Amino acid sequence: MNIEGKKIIWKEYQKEIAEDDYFYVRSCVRQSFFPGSETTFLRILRETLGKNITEHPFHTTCTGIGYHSDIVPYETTMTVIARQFALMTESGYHNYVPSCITSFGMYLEVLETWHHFPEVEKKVRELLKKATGKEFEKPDNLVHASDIIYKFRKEIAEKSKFRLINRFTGEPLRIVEHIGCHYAKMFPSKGIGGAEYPHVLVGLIEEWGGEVIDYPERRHCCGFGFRQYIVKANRGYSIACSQKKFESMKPYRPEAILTNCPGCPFFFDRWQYAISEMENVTYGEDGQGIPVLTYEELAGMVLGNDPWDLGLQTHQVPVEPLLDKIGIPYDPEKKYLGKNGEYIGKPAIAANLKFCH
Amino acid sequence: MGRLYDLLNQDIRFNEGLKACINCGTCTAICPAAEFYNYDPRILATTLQSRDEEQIETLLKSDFIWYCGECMSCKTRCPRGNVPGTLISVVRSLSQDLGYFAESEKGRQQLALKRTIGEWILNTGYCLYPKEIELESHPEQGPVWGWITENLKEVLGRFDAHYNEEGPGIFRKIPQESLDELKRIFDVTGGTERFEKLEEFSRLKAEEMGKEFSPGQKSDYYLHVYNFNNNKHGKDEH
Amino acid sequence: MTHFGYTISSDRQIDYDSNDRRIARYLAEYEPSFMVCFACGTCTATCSAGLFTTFSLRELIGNIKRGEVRNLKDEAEKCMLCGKCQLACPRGVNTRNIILSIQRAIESLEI
Amino acid sequence: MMEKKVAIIGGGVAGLEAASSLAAFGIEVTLIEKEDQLGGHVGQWDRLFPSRRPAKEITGYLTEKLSEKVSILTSTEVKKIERSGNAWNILLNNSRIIVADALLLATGFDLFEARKKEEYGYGIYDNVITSADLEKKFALEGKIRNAQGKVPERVGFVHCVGSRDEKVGNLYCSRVCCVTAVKQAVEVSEMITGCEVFCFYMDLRMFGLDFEALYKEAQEKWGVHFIRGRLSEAFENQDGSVLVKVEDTLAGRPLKMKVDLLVLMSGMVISSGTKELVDLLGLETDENRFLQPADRQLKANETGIPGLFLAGTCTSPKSIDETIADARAACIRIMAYLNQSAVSSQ
Repeated sequence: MNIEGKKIIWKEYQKEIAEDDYFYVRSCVRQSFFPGSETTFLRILRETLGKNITEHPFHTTCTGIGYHSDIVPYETTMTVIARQFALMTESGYHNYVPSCITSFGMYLEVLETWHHFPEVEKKVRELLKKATGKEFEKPDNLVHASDIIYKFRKEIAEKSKFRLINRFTGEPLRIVEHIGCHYAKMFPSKGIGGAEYPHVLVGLIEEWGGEVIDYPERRHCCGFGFRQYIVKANRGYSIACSQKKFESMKPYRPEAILTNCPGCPFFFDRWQYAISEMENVTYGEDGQGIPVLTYEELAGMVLGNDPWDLGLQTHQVPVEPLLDKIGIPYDPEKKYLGKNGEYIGKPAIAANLKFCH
Repeated sequence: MGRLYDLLNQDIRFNEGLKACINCGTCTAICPAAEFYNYDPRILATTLQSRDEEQIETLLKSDFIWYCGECMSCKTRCPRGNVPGTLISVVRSLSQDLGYFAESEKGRQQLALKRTIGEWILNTGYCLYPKEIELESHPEQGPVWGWITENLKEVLGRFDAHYNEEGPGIFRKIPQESLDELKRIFDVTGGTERFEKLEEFSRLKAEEMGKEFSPGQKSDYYLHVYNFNNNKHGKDEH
Repeated sequence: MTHFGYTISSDRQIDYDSNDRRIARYLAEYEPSFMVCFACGTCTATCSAGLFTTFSLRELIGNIKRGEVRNLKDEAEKCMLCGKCQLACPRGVNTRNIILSIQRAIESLEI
Repeated sequence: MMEKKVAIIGGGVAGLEAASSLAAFGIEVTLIEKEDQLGGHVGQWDRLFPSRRPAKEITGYLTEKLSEKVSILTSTEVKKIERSGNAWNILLNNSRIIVADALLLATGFDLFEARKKEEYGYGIYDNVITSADLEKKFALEGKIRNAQGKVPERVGFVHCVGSRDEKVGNLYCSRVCCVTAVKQAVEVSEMITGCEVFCFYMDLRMFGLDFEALYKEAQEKWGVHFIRGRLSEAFENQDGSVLVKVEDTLAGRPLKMKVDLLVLMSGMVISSGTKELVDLLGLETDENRFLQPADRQLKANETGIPGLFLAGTCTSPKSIDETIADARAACIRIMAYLNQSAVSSQ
């Protein structure tokens, strides 16, 4: 593989990312399954990078999962999105940063629709006014939260306490990255690195000392498929997609999977468990699975945040083996503590996927 | 030009999604749904392109239109700028408006989506709500998730969450005024109407199938559409 | 073990790396006109057996080339060897000998 | 008629043919070529479809026909062109000025930059090459090895790379790639016994008289496989082989396979030299960025500018025989123009 060829493409797909003053919008899936990640993101921006980022308590879901399950009409979603923009406008912000990739794709799609059909934008403004009395301006800058970490990857590297290097061998950690489909597949020019060779996570891994592994099914969807996971009868599709990716990356012996979409890491984490239960197959070393990380978690790790503040205890696939390799200290006694530091009990042990207590 | 085709054409996304398909199969080659289901986005495009009312009606009543996962991988590749993934959204909308969704196994699942995602949106302001993701309906969530949901307030509390409380933060309680706004948006944009249609056509289908139908996630009909799979959607029955 | 209520779907890709393409190679050797079929469908359009069965020589040849040979024997037996397709074929494919060779291939390759 | 002068920009097949044809009419011709040798793309090619004759036969014949009436300027670029009265003043990079009564653009095509089809990984995956790269292997190495030095056991040819593709802004068919793929498929089969060769096509455009016979030979004699479906993506495997994904549209199912070498049939696009002249002369181009003649049927070699003519693939993709015919047609229009202006100036 010739990295120079990729570099040419990476140069062609760069985009403007605002410097400061961000309006942050949360992800339903991220909050549910990796709650520590969003907290980490805000902490890094505010404390490590000294940026101003705000969140409006009245903001809601963008309805993206409902839209892509087709129970929510496009006009409804467009108007809910208009309401989110109105909250940004009211707060005096112009740089909109969704935490969710489905949302990011929705916003791009809606803005594109309004660009091509100004009469639709006009109608949505009327509908929003009618329903809520609100008015809005469109964002000057709309990027995904991972784009911001990408933009400041060098600053994070400068302040980092750990490199993505196996301290026992001195070798860079082998990491595969997975980009949420709606990050760039719909609008390649809106993704850093484009749709085919996105650079948004590759840039983080390389800057922080790791080695990126490219494998044949890299571009394949994780299998969420909205209705294909949410309805139990369809989950055979969803798990099969992730399994296809695990089988494809297996020969490369990846030591971690890095993701930028809220849903994908959750599926990679849980489906490894489900496959181990169904077929007694585990990926990764010693039956411990391949740890799955969000970009916020990885940033927090290299910055030396306490792993339990990052929320690594909410993963089904244990992350401790990876922490050990990098040399990140952690206190196993503190893994299962509640918010006030009291012990709240441990999860049960899975049958085949090894776990660290 | 026939009736159903006209209705599809009223959706602004229809013309954006379907220019002129040349049947090259670029979409199908990388479509995850085509990999695991008897699905073919190329056939979707050519069927719609045919403008054949009978074929389109059959399509709207079939399992076929419910296989797509809307990952939009097809959009990146099409040499003609078509978007089968968006066309799916257009045909699914019409299938729901006309009640045709209730004629297929996969289509009937729309009720389950409305009763979960749809109601969570309006009741909580979130598409997902962790206390609703139970291990019984989501066994793949595994023991760690079991531990999280048993200790939700404690676990979320470690990450500065304001679970079910006012102010910003993870799973903060979204104020009633905001939920009211959301509901009014649904009312004026057709969202509420879509939900009502999903309920009504599902109720009629439940009657026809002789299955008990009531609100929530426990009725026979709900559990049937949520769990049932005739296993005739993929390779073995091809 | 946890009861999940669903199983992992199998993929339906045509996999040239694992499919059994021995019959295709056999036919290419013993009835080379097998290779010049360009899938126009003239044979299927004129096929007598196709009128009352699902038989399609075009599809059969395609599937053999792909190495998708499940039910091949049953499929080939639907052909009545009437030979109309051979008259119609614009590329001079020896269709009757293809059918006969398929049966020989199944026997000699012990498929 | 006084001795007339014609300048031709581009020393490929069209420029060479036009130069000798005009010289045969007694015209004094200046042939300007930016490369250090004549022959254009054909000069770089090994053998030609459909007969597989050596490309050198064509360039050799065309070059030999050039008489002393043709002055050849290789490694020469055009800097500026001015119309003064009925004459063209052409300023070259060596500061020389050529004065001509008529100017013929025969600036040819460029191969589509295959890396722009990012999903195929040209320039990234070691075993993804173009048809031009393969032709170089034929000409220079006389054998086929992949990047790992392995004799390929399976080779794939991808039709329509950069052609018939709105994603890259090219709506047209490049005409010659289908038959070139079949020719190269035959050659690979000939060179490597037992190598499986696959062509991935949407439809095979075998328009030439002998093309269909070559296609049949490829199937019957060489066992080349044809799969109907446009390649969607390629990916590199750990061993350097390439995993391709395509729909077999005759089966209606996705297909995958591993190939040791993947050959992209790059189409034709407007050449960079032509683009420069578009700017210098303010020429019109069509929606596919080729030069727009005054009328594609009736005035295919003429422009809206008196004394300015077009020939060859700068106006649209063409095969060699079409290019030669087009160059001759352009000469007739040039001669008619020169005669007419000679009459009117008397």
